[in-house]
Amino acid sequence: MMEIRLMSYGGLKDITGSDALGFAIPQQAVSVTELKELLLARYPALEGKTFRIAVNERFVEGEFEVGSGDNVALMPPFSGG
Amino acid sequence: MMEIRLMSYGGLKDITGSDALGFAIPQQAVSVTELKELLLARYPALEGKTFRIAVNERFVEGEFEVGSGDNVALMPPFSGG
Amino acid sequence: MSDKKPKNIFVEGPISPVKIGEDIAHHQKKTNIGAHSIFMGQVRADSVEAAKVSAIEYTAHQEMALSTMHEIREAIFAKYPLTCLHITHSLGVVKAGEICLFVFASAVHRKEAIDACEEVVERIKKELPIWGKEIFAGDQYQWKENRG
Amino acid sequence: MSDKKPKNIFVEGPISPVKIGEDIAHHQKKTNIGAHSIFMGQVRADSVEAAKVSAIEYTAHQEMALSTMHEIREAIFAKYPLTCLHITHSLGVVKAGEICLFVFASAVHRKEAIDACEEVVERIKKELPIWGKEIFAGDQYQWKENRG
Repeated sequence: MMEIRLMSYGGLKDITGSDALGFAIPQQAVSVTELKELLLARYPALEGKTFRIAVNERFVEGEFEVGSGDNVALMPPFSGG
Repeated sequence: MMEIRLMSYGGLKDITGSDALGFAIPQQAVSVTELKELLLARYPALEGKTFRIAVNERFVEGEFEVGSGDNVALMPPFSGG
Repeated sequence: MSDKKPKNIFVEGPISPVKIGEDIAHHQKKTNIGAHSIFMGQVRADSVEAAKVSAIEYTAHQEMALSTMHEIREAIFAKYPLTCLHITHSLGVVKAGEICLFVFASAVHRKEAIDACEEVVERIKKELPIWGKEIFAGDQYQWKENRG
Repeated sequence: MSDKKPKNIFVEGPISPVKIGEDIAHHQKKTNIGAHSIFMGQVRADSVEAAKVSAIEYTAHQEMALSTMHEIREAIFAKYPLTCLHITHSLGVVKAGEICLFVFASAVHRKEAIDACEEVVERIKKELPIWGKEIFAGDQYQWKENRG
């Protein structure tokens, strides 16, 4: 059991309901792929959305391991400028 | 015998001595090629200079005929901006 | 010249045209500059179905945006012989007609200034974690998407 | 929009950065604009042997310059979907550090504004009958030549 800090940007904020919240995970550590499954289970509206995940301000994917207290940012395609 | 109005631009003004002057021509009409020869004879420093000729605000060359009262502009390469 | 520490690029609200004029004036001391290239993004009152965009509200992942912008600056200075490069992007609400992005590249010759400015604009649009929320009259909104 | 009659592009002396800021501000009413691309030429204090350029004095064949600029405008509006295009070029003395050329292209999307602005700058340099006389300290001068 651990908690990560989940930050949602752009339109994803409308799905998670907050730009920053604690997100509890039953394991001690998860891969990014596993985290995505947990997120989809908790927020079904994420299904089909395009987004990238940054952990502690670096883009990560696949087997990268997410641990307790990490800052996890969900980022949809950028639209600055 | 006729006179044209000779306008000199950029560095060519330093050669003809004026930005606008009357230029007498012994014939009634000359081609641009003939005019160039007359200009080189009158202003030897034009030799080897790159320039184009516009008559009444249009670029002309070769057999184009220059007549009495025409505005003849001598224009070196442009350097605006 | 490129710096070691990421510079801030964000301002709250729109970018003032008066400020842009002042920025241009400040470069008159640098008499080795021959060419300035500027890009400005302006919020469009786009029509979506019956509604018109009245403003865009910008949010960003600021730390990631600034560190990415720093990398872009370093790459641009390595690639082009620029005299200077200034970037400003709005956060928060920018109304239709107001300026939200200002990129200002200066160099000895025009080609470098023009090419660098364009490349910075393209990279900002693609790489900076910034999001625009298009706001319509009556609290409705949709999330902006950049064209390729 | 393109006009039937050639517009004047010439101003006596340098182009004021304050005026440029005001020009930008005037475009905030046009809420269909999404992108502005600006090019500015600035007089460089180039060194030639021991001497430094202190100013450039511009002269032009004004009638030919304006009619050629009119043709360029028509061609640019035919090629790019621009919202507007403004051009200003100095005549007379412009000191080192001051602005002598201002090209301002606006469009719905950035690509058109950027490409049109660059093309106008290139065509101005190549096609407008304008000459710059580089003035050094102590009345010396040489005639400027544009790089390709």
